[in-house]
This record gives sequence, structure tokens and C-alpha cells, in this order.
Amino acid sequence: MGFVYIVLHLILLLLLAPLVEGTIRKTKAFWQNREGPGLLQPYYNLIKYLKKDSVISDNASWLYWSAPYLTFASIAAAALLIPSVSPDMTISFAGDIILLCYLFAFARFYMALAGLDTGSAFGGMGSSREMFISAMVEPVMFLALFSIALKVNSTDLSVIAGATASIGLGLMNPSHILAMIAMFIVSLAETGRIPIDNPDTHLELTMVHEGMLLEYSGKPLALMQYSAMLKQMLILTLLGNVFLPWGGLPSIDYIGLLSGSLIYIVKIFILALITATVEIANNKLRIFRVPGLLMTAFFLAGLAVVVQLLLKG
Amino acid sequence: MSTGNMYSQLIDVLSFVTLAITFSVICSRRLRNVFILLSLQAILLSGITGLVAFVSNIKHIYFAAAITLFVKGFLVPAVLLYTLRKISVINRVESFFSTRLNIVIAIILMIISFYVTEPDLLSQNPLARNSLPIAISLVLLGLFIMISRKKALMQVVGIITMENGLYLMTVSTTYGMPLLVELGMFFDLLVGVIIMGILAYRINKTFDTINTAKLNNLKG
Amino acid sequence: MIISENLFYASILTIFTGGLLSCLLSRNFKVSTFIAHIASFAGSLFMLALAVIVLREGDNLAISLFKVTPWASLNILVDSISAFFLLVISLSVLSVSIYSLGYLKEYQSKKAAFLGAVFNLFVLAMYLVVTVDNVFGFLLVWEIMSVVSYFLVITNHREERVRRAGFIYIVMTHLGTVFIFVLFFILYRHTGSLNFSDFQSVGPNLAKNVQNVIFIFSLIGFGTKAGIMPLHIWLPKAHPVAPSHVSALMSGVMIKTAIYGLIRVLFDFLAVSYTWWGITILLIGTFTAFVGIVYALVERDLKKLLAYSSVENIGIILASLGITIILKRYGYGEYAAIALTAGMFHLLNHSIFKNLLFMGAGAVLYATHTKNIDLMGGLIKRMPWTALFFLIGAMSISALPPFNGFISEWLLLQSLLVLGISVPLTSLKLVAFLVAAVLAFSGALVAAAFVKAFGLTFLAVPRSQQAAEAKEVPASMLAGMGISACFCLVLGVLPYLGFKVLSPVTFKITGYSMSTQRGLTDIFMTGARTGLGGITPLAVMGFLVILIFAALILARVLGGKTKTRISETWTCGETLSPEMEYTSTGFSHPFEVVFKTILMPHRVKENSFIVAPYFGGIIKFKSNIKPGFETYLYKPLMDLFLRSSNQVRKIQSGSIHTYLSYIFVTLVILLIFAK
Amino acid sequence: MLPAILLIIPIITASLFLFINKRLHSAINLLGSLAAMVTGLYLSVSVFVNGPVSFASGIFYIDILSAFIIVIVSIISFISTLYSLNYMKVEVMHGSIEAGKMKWYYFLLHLFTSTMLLVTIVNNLGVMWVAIEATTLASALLVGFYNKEASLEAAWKYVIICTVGITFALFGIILAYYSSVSVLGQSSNALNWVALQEIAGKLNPRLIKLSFIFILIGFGTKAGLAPMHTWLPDAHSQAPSPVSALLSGVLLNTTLYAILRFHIIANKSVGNGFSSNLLMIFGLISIAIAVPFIILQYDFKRMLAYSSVEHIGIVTFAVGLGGEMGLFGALLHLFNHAMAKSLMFMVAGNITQKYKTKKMARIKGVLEAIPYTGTMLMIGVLAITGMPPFSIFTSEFIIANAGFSQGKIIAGMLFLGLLALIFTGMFYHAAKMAFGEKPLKIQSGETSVTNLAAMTVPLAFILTMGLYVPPYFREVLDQIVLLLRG
Repeated sequence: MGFVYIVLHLILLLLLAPLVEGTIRKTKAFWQNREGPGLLQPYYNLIKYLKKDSVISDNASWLYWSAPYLTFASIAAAALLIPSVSPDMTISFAGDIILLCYLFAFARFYMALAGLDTGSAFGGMGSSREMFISAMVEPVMFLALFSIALKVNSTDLSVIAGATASIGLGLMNPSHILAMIAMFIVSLAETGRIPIDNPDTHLELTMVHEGMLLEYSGKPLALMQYSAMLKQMLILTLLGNVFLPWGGLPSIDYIGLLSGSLIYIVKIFILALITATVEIANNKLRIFRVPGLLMTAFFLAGLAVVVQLLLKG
Repeated sequence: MSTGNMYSQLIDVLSFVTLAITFSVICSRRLRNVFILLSLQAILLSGITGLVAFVSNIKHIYFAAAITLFVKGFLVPAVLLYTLRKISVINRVESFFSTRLNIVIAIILMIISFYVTEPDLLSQNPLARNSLPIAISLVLLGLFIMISRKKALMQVVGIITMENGLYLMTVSTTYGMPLLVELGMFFDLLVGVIIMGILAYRINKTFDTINTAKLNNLKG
Repeated sequence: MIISENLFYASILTIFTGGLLSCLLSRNFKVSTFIAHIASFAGSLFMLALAVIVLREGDNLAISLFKVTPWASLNILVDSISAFFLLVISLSVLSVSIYSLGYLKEYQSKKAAFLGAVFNLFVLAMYLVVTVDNVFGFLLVWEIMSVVSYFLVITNHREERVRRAGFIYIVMTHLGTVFIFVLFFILYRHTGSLNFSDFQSVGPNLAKNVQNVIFIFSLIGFGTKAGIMPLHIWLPKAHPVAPSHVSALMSGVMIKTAIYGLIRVLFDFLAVSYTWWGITILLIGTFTAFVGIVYALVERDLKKLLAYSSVENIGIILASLGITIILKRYGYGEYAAIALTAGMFHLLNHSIFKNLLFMGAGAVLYATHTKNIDLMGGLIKRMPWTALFFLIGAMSISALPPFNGFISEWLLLQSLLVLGISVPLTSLKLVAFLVAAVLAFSGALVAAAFVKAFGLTFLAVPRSQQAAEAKEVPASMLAGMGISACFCLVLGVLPYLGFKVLSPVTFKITGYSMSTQRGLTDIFMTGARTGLGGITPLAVMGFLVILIFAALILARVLGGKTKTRISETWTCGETLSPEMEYTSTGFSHPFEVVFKTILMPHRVKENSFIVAPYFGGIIKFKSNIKPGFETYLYKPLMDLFLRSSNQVRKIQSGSIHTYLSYIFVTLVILLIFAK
Repeated sequence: MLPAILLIIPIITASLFLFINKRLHSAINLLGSLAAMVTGLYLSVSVFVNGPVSFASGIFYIDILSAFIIVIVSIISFISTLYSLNYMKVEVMHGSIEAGKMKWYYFLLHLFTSTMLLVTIVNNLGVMWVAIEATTLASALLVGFYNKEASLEAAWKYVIICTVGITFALFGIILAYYSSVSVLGQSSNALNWVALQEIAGKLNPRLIKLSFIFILIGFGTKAGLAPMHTWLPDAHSQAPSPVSALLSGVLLNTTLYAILRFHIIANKSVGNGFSSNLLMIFGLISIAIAVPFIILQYDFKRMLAYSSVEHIGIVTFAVGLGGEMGLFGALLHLFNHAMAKSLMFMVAGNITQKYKTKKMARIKGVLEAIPYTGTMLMIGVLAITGMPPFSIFTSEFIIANAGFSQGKIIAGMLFLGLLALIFTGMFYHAAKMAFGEKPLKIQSGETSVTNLAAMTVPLAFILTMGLYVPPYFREVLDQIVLLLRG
């Protein structure tokens, strides 16, 4: 039975991911006083890309065409670790938050290599910046996650999610809030949002993620973009279920599942709205200003740990 | 006052005079005077030797006294004076230090010599109460002369002064060394002089000078 | 006991005879190198068997080899710690020996034969270093190991740079050895014995200061060899200039012998008495790891990059040793076992993937005759196997699942968390979390460095003629790399194998071990589990594979069959030329800017205009990294030393008067003082 | 009779050179030195087996310690004469030396050997003094043999400084004689060291203290202890290489032997570690003083000379440390250093003849130019700086261990640290010479087989003694240690 739930969980995430992306775009368009494409546009895009023939650079090697699959697989594997509707719907025996971070790293590694593979300067630039930013992000993410792990004495995501859910509002101590803010900044960086990256342009000066994907087309592009959406979804889930426990994660029965799903989906979409709003309210930073921002996040996360330690005594 | 005591006092006095002569060597500014003083010192030493021979009644010490008188009292100064005239160096003792400093150092050295032998190291030997510190003084002063004077001839003077110190020591404390050692020492002295002579000759030929201050190419 | 003793002798004799024969047959370099490396291969197999037997049975092997004088003898004792290190070394030597068979064709001369012989001697010395059981023997083989590796380093001694690197290496390592000498002699003074067995757990009987001195000296002495900052300066110089199979062994295993020494002294002899030792080691390790990888990141020389990365990994291993000490001091033996497992497993892993990477670098060097990343590119098509193996190495070192590096990284972070949760001091907890953050940061930088190393070396268009003409290396070299790559994967997926090997070691040191049960489920399903969480690498691997297929199927089902067209890379309409590609310098530029306090980069741009400012002519661009430790630590010290030496030299002025006055003054002083 | 024969053989050989035809030089040289070596070794072995030999009414006395030194003297002398054959021939060919002077060279060389042997076999400390002075005189002309400015300067300094030093030593001996006479009365064996050792407890300690200071300064000058070593680098570097090998490898040892003898007496008489401490201090100073000179050296042979200062310092330090371990280490080191240093000087000889310079900056690629010599250069340098598995490592290990085991932690650390610095310096220069490309004008190829043959002897000792000290050798050393500890 457990296996079915896990598959269900994965399918839920996979299905919702483009919709979240669509929501964010729509929200941004709203703030920009534009009509914007429909909420379902990302689905159409993906299907379209999947059906198109692809053009591959003559310089590219096997690594180039294998990268999208590996990226997708690793992000999807990460998806299996993050509890969405219920803490029990994960393969928690297989790994914890550390594995999660490293699965993201896996995806990034391949994306960056793929960016370099075609020989285009844009790809190289994208890879370089991606690795640069992710390196700055990593310690923040670990600290933020560790401050939570410290609270519940476990690095297992389902345990963390379960525990935070059962604590409920009592969770909202200063440490937690600090960690949450830090994690939010991390989520902006990890999902390639303004002020760190601009997902909407191919402009040389601003692109990071898109730079690496510049040469992709057809099916590989679809997979790459889908992976990105899924990753965004995962990060939001992480934020929602680990840092925002309201509503709780009910046990596995039909009503529980239903209510759980509902609460989960609402949380994710609220977070998506917030993300879009923050994005629209900010300017893209110069790349060398990014470390400053992340440094702030790092201090917040560090502070979260300190406070947590003091609270724990 | 026993006779032994009287003799020992006499030897003491003579030893002090020997030391005083070395002091005057240090003060002198003329090479010629230095050599004459050396001769005087040797004559004194010979006198001491004779006295020791008389007191101890050992015959071969008389022989030593005679040899000293002849070799150190006349032969060596004569040779030195001859050399001085022959190589016609300016008849001045050149020192690295001022005369006053020289004397101060010499006095300090003497004090040190007495200091290190106090209290009476040789108390069992009535003849040589003070000869040990005086001998050490002479050795130190001889080396000091070698160090402080620029002329090669003065280095020889230094060596001779040291020798005199040793001699004073052997004579007054142990009535000379065993015969075999004495012979060996004489042999060494002889060969040493020859070898130094050969080297000096070669150096003179190669460097066109015998000034030791110029021999400082090997450094580091 | 008999079997293991025979195995030991067989191994030593095989390796030695191989070296000797190789020397004797130096006229025919093919035969002689073959003999040398087959011998080291066979010898290592014996050693591996020996190690496994000792680890399984728990029987120590003790041999008294010979006695030079009453105080100088050579005894062997293989206990679990030694056996583990034997295992590490022999695994590395196995693959490197095979690799060398092909690699030595680079040195087609008489030199190759001697290289083979010296290589065998080096291997032999390493085996002995970790098994010798007394002070004289240890120092003997330790110094032999240094000297022999020096000769290996300066194989290309016609280049000034190589000679310099070799010199710095041997001097640093020798100065470090002085500290080792001292600490052993101090132990001798307090135990009256020169045997390691008599030093065991002697720590608590010693005075506090003595223990602390021994600790500091062992840290400096072994730290020099291990390459901790700031004593590491020889490492990024010596490892790159050595022939690659030698760098593989030096970086992969030789520097680990220093860790062996540290473990022996701190745990086995002193039985760690003070917490501050642990904190010191932890902080030094973290610092080393971080600064090491920052230097690696901006390096253009592939082998130098790898060397700096070794510095980083040594830092990680040291950090875990520090955690072990702290946890042990606070009485958390079980947790200490986790930390120690993390460190030792990382040691094993690093030896494997660093071997692999150096062999890969060697293969690239073999094919392109350059170590400069900026002159490579596009090798993945010309050398597909090398590229694959190098990629596996790069992924392992970047701690990506499902390779072995991830397991040890995971354990390390877990043990830091455990430290942060368990110790009673808040300040110490904070340190733990900070260290975790710094190590996570370094981990990300490692990934960046190896994206650069792999990406710029193997991907895109060749940037030089040599790279364009490169050909795949001989099969023996590939086989060597392949073995290591397999180890990477196997240990990554089935880390239980590693834990099993390690459990006697951790048990001996901490009284606990990570996993002690046997059985198939353990091997396949128990990855690693601490009090805080667990991973099952095999499951992760499985899910990854399933999901890859899922992705393939998904794309096919949803998108239908599509075609793929090959075309040029889009470069805004121009034709792609190698000059347009991102270079190593470009790739690491953002890091250079951010870490400018550490790296002190220096960039010069000279424009020479042909007509006017708007019509560019030649632009010259120079950029280099200032070696901070050398400029601000070693050079001033060196200058001071040389200057004062030069002052002292003035006493030999050449003047005979001065010389006599020395005698005079000495005499007077003695006369006065001796009274 | 044997001691007398041992003494006479080199003298006869030496005097033969004054009469015989030039063509016979090589043969006589070889035969003479071989005979001396065989006699010396035979004599030593018989002493090792049968105990001390006394001869000529107690003037000659060979105990196990003297026999040990005789072994070193006779082996190195033989090697040096063997090496001289071709080396001097080449020097004559190069025009550095007139062909007619060769007989004087051999004459002095053998005479020098005989004086060194004399030092070791006499019982009377006075005669020992005479013999030591004789070694100076015999070797002074050898030092200045090239008759160039530098060598003459070196010889002059050698003679003058050593003579001054030795005068001090004589003073010390007179003092000792005096104090001995006051116990034994006027007798000819009042200076015999056996007698002295027996009555050491009764001697006036203050006098002996004074006497030991003078003797230490005096013989220390000759042995090359800092700061009285100043003549040593000049003399050892300017002499022809075979002579340098003798000077550094043997002569220093024989003088040190004299100090050792006196140390035993002083130690018994004064007690309180007085002489031991002095020896340790002088030993450490000698090691320390060598550091800057070795590191900033320009001349190959000077570097080796400073290394001799260092090693004499090591032995002195070890003797000062005393105890079973210290003395054992000292003796082993004495032997090892003699071998290693003579090898190094021969290597230097080969290299300087090939490159026609002693300036290290001009020597490059020795391994390519003269591969065997180059290999020996590397081995020699590693050996002399105390790297395993060569012999000096073992002795230095024992010495350092002795230091620490006696609680002299600071001294021990200084000792090890200074040695490491010296290693740095010597290895730097050696690596610069050995590696790299050889200059174009230098043709590769060894100078001669006899040179290499002479070098293999010390090489064999260096290679084996690090890992294997023959049991009988060890036993001899043990017995000497027993003798020295009284």
C-alpha cells in the first residue's frame, strides 16, 4: 500500500509543478498590469516541446543529451524524499535532508556540464554563475535545515515534517522565523528568481539558468524545464511543510488525505503568490551583489541556530 | 723564615718581574725594544730555572737554564733583530687597539688569571705558589699580543711569550717534563719553525708580501 | 597467523624483487617496467589479503624483522588500524600499478626502469610505515618514504620548476619529521621503550604539559606530511610535477600515512586526554578544507587543482578526527564511532577517487602533453573512456550520490549534527554548526571546481592543437582507472562493505562501531544510520535508475517520436571558434572576486591601440593568484633566516687575528665560568 | 712488535719515495698503504680478540679504543692513497701540480698517516701531544700543496692557529702532569693515560678542571670544534681531495680521540658532569655554527668542511651526553662519519676535476655528466645529512635518543632542529649539482676506475651499516663503551 501512496505523491507533485509555475507567471503579469498567458500555459509549452524535433550542437557529446534525463531523475528522486500531503508518503528510509541537498547538487552538476558542452560562451557563463550562486546558497540551506533538525533531533524529512506539524503554532519561535526567512531567500536563489536570476530572459547579462539551457530544444528542453518547475515545487513544499506547519499533515485515511491535499495545495499556491510578489517588487541584483544578499541569509540562518541552541538550553 | 720559603719568595718576585716585562712588551711602541725585552725575559727565566735547579738539586735543570739563556735570551732576539733590519719594516708596533686599551685588557687578563687559580691551587708546592697564575697570564697575554698586533713578527713574539709561560710553568711546578716529551717538544718546535719558514717563503713568493693582514681571501 | 605472516613476507619480497629486477633489466625498459608493476600489483594483492584477514579475524600479526643495534630495530605489528591502512594503500596500488604499465610509455628510456624500481620502493615504504611497530623502524621507513617519493617527484629534473618543487617538498617533509622524532623521543623518555606496543594508552600516565607537547608536535609533524594549512605549501607544488601515477599514490595514499601517524599517536598512545585537541584539529581541518578548495577552484593547472583538492580532503578527514576526539572526550563513544567512521571512510574514498582523478589527469597529460586546462577541451569525444572515468571521479569527489564520496560527506555532516546536538557546551555546539556550514560551503565549491575541471577539460571544442589531436590512452591505463571507478560506485552503493572493514578500527579506538551485524539485508539495505537519520544508497541508486527510465518513457509517451538534427552551436551568427569558449579563468572569475582576500588576485590588462581608442589592437591580459602563505608567511621567515645567516657568516672574516681572538675569548670565558 | 711495525711501514714507504724512480710511485704507494692497512687491521683485530697490547716499556699502549681508531685510520688512509693515484695524475695533467713534486706528495701523505697512527698507539699523553702536533706539521705542507695563493693562505692559518691551540693543550697536559706527579711522584708514567685513569679519583679536581679547559680548547682547535674551527674550512677545502678526505675523515677523529681520553679522566676526577656539559655545549655550538655556512655556501669542498665541523660537533655532543647510548652512538658516528665524509670528498674530487671548479653555482647535471659519481653524490649527501637507510641515520638516531632519554629535551630538540637545517642546506646544493642538464662543454664519462674503486669501499659501509651493524662490530663498540664508562 505504501508504495502506491509514494507513487501518488510523486504524481501529485509532477502534475502540480507546471501549474505553480503558471500561477507565478500569472501573478507577475497581474502585478505588471498585463493579461499574461493562462495558468495552464506551462503545460502547453511542455507538451509542445516534447513533440518538437530537437537540434543538437555538433560539439555536444553524450553528456549533453543524457543530462536532461539525469537532471530530471535526480529532481524526481528528491521529490520522493519531501513529504507533501502526509509525512508517510515518502521513501524516508532512503535518505534525509542531506541527501536532498545533494540530489539537487547532482542535478546542478549535470546542468552545468551540459551548459559547457556546446562550447557556447553563454553556456559557460551560465554554468559558472550557477555554480557560483549555488555555492553561496549551500551553507545557508544547510544551516537553515539544521536549525530545524536541531529542534527535532532528526534529519529525516518525514520526522521533521511530522514533528513540526504536531507542534503547530508553538513552532513559531524566533529561531524558526529567522530560519524561514533565510530559507525563503534560498528558495529565490534555488529556483532562479529575481533578484538573483531572471527566469524570463535570455539576456546575456542576467541569465544564469537559462544560459545553460540555451542550446536545448525539443524533448531535452522540455525535460530541463520540467525539472526546473519540479524543483521549484519541491522547494516551495519544503518551505510549506517544514517551515509553515499550520493545518498539519494528517494521517493516511481518505478524509485525512483529502484535507491534507487541500491544505497542502493552498499553502503551495499562497507561497507561489508570495514568491511572485517578492520577485516583482525587486530588481535583479548584479551578480557580485548576490553574495551580500546570501550572506544576510547566512547570518539569519546562523542566528536561527544560535537562538535554537539557547532555547533548547 | 726557612730557606725554602725565602727561595720561593725569590722565585715569586722573579716571576712577577717576568710578567712585568710582558706588560712592558705590550706597552712598547718600538719593535726593537720589544725584542730586547724578550731577551730580558728569557734571561730572567733562565735565572729562575737556575734557582729551581739549585733548590731541587736536579742536574739537568741547569742544562735547561743554559739552553734557555742561549736560545731564547740571545739567539731568538738576535734573529728577530736581524730580520727586522733585513726586511726594513718600519720600526713600529702597530696595534688594533690604543695603548691604553691594551693595558686595560692586559690588566683584566691578569686579574682573570689570578681569579681562576684562587684559592691557592698549588698550595702543596712551595716553589710555585704564584707561578701558575703568572704562567696563565703569560699564555693569555701572549695570545693577546698575537691578536692585537698587525705585524707578523709580533705574532712570533706572542708565540714566544706563550712558550715562556709554559716554560715557567713546567720549571717551577714539575721541574720539567719527562725526557721523551721534552725531546718531542723540541723536535716539534724545530720542524714547526722549518715548516713555517717554508710556508713564509712560499707566501712571500706568491703574494709578494709577508704581511699576514693581507691573508684574508678565504671567507665564508 | 602463519598465513598472514607468509602473506606479509610474500608481499614485501615480491615488491622488492620486482624493483630489483627492474633495475637489473633496465636495458629493456618494457620488460623491466612490466616486471616492476606486476610485482607491485601482486604484492598488493597479498597485502590486501593480509589486511582482510587481520580485519576479519582480529588476530594481530607481529613479526620481528631485524635489529641494527640495541636501540635500533625493526618490528612489525599489524593490528586493525594498520590493517585498515594496508587495505587503503593496497587498493590504490592495485589500480595504479596496472595504470602505470601503460603510462610509463611516456618515459621510454632507461629512466622508466629506474622509475619502476623506485616506485616499488615507494610502495614498499608505505606498506612498512603503517605496519612498523617501533620508533626506529617507523622513522626509518618514514624518511625512506619521503626520500624515495622525492626522487619520484623530480623525475623530470631537467626542468628548474620540478627541482624547486622537489626541494620544497623534501625540506618541508624533513622539517616536519623533526617534530615526529622529538615526540617519539619524549615518549621514549617516559616509557623507557622504543616499541609502539609499550606506548599504548600511556597518555594518562604523562604530565599534562608533556601530553600537550606531544599533541602539538604530532600535529605539526604529521600535519606537514598530510598537508594541513599552512604547512601545505609543498603539496600543490610537488604533486603536479611528479609523474601522474606517482602523484596518484602521493595524493591518494602517501599523505594518508600522516593521518595514520596522527591516529596512532593521539588515539593509540595518548588515548586523547583533552578536549581542546579535538577542537584544534576540527578548526584546523575546517580551515584547511575551505582554503584548500578555494585555491583549487581558481587553479588552471589540472594536476595542481587536484593537489589543492587533496589539501581540502585532508582537512575534511582531520575535521572528522577532531569531532571524534571531542565526542569521545564527552563520553559519547557511539557518536564518536560515527565521526571516526566518517573520517576513515572518507580517507578510503579519497584515496580511491583521488587516484582515479590523478590517473585521469595523467591520461590527459599522456594524450595532450599539457596540464593547462585552458589548452584542453573536447576530449570526451577523443577519449571517451577516460572522460567517463574522470567524470565518475569528479562526481565522487563532489559527493554526489550514488558514489562513495557522498556517503562520507553525509556521515561527516551527520556527525557534526550529532556533535551540535549532544555536547553540553553551547559554544561548542555553535562551532559544530558553523563548521557544518563551512564544510557545506566547501562541498559546493568542490562541485564547482570539478565542474570546471571536467567541463573545460573534456567538453566543448578543443582549445589547442594538442587537444584536437589527442587519442585514447592504452588499455592498461583505462583498466587502472576502471578499477578505481568501480570501487567508487561499489562503495557508494554498498557502503556497508566499507563500514564492515572499518568496524574493527572504530571499535578499537572508540569502543563502538557503526554496524556489527552481518547478513545480506545489511549489505544491501543498510547504508548508514545514525541516531538522527539514515540513507540507503542502493535504494537511491535504484530510484535514480527507475526515474531515468521513467523520464525516457514519459518523454516518449507524451511527445511521441521525434527526430534529432545536428547543427552548429548558436553564437549570435558567428562560427564557433575555441576562443569564444569560456576559459578556466573565466569560469572561476566570480570566485576569484569573492575570495579576493584569500587569493589576492592580480590582473593586468594592457591595450595597445592601432589607430584610436575605438579601434582595438592587441589586448594583453595577465592574471595570477598571489600565494598568500608563501608571500606573507614563508618568504619573510626565509628572508629573515637567510639574512641572519649571512650576518653570522661574517664571523669567518678571513683574518687570522679575528680567528685567534675567538680562541682567546672562548678560553677566557671558560676560565671564568668554570671556576 | 706489531705496533712498531705499523708505525714504521708508512715511514719506510714515505722515505722510499725520496729515492725511487717515478714509475714505481704507484706500486710503492699501493703496496705501502696496503701493507699498513693490513697490519693495522690485523693489530686491531688481535686487540679486539686478545685485549690491550703494551709495548716498549709502556710507551705504546693499544687498547680497544685505540684499535678502533686504528681501524678507521688505516682504512681511510688506504682509500685515500688509492684515490690519489689517478687523482694526482689528472692534477699533474691539468698542470695544477708539477710532475716533479709528486714524490713529495707521496712522502708527506705517508708520513701524515704514520703520525696519525702514532697518536692512537701511544700511552703517554705528552707523546700524544707531540704526535698531534706532528700531524699538523705533516699535513700543513699537504694543505698548501697546490702552492696557489688560497692554499698557501689556508696552510698558514692552519699552522698558526693549530699551533696556538696546541700550545694550550700542552699547558693543560702540564697541569695534568703536575697533579699526577703530586700523586704518583716523579715517574715517567705519570703521564700515561692508563695510570692517570687509575688514579683519576685522587687527582686535584680543580687542577684537572683547569687542565681540561686548556686541553679542550687546545685539542678542540685541532679537532675543529667551534668557535676554534676557523682554520678548518680553509684547510680542508684547499687541500687536494684525497688529503681532504684524510683530514676530515681521520685527522679530526684522532684529535677527538685525545679529547675523549682526557674527558674520561676529567669526568672521574671532577665529576659533576663538568666535562660532559662542556663537551655538549661545544658540540651544539659546532653544529649550530655550521648551519649558516652550509646554507649560504658557494664552494663545494668548503661545504663539506663545514659539515665536518658539524659532525665533530655531533660526536662531541654525544660523548658529552655519555651513558651507554650516548657513547655507543658517538663511536658509531665517528666511524660512519669517517666513511661518509671521505666518500664525499672523493666525490668532490671527481666533480671538481670534471668541471674544473669548486664553485657549486657552476656545477650542474652531474648525474648526466658522470652518472656513477652523481649517484654517489646523492647517496653521500643523503647519508651525511642523516637520511635513512644509510649509516649516519642510525647513529644520529641513537645520539638523539640518548639526549632525550637523559632528559636533555631542549638540547635534543636543538640537535635535531639544527641537523634538519643542515640537511636543508646540503641537500639544496647537492640537488642543484646533481640534477639538471649538464653544460655542453662537459663530456660525459667517469674519470677513472680506480677512483670509483676507492669510493666503493666507504660506499659499502654507508649502505650496509644503516641497516646492519655486524654483531662483532657491535660487540667491539660495547666493549669500548664499557671501557669509557670505567
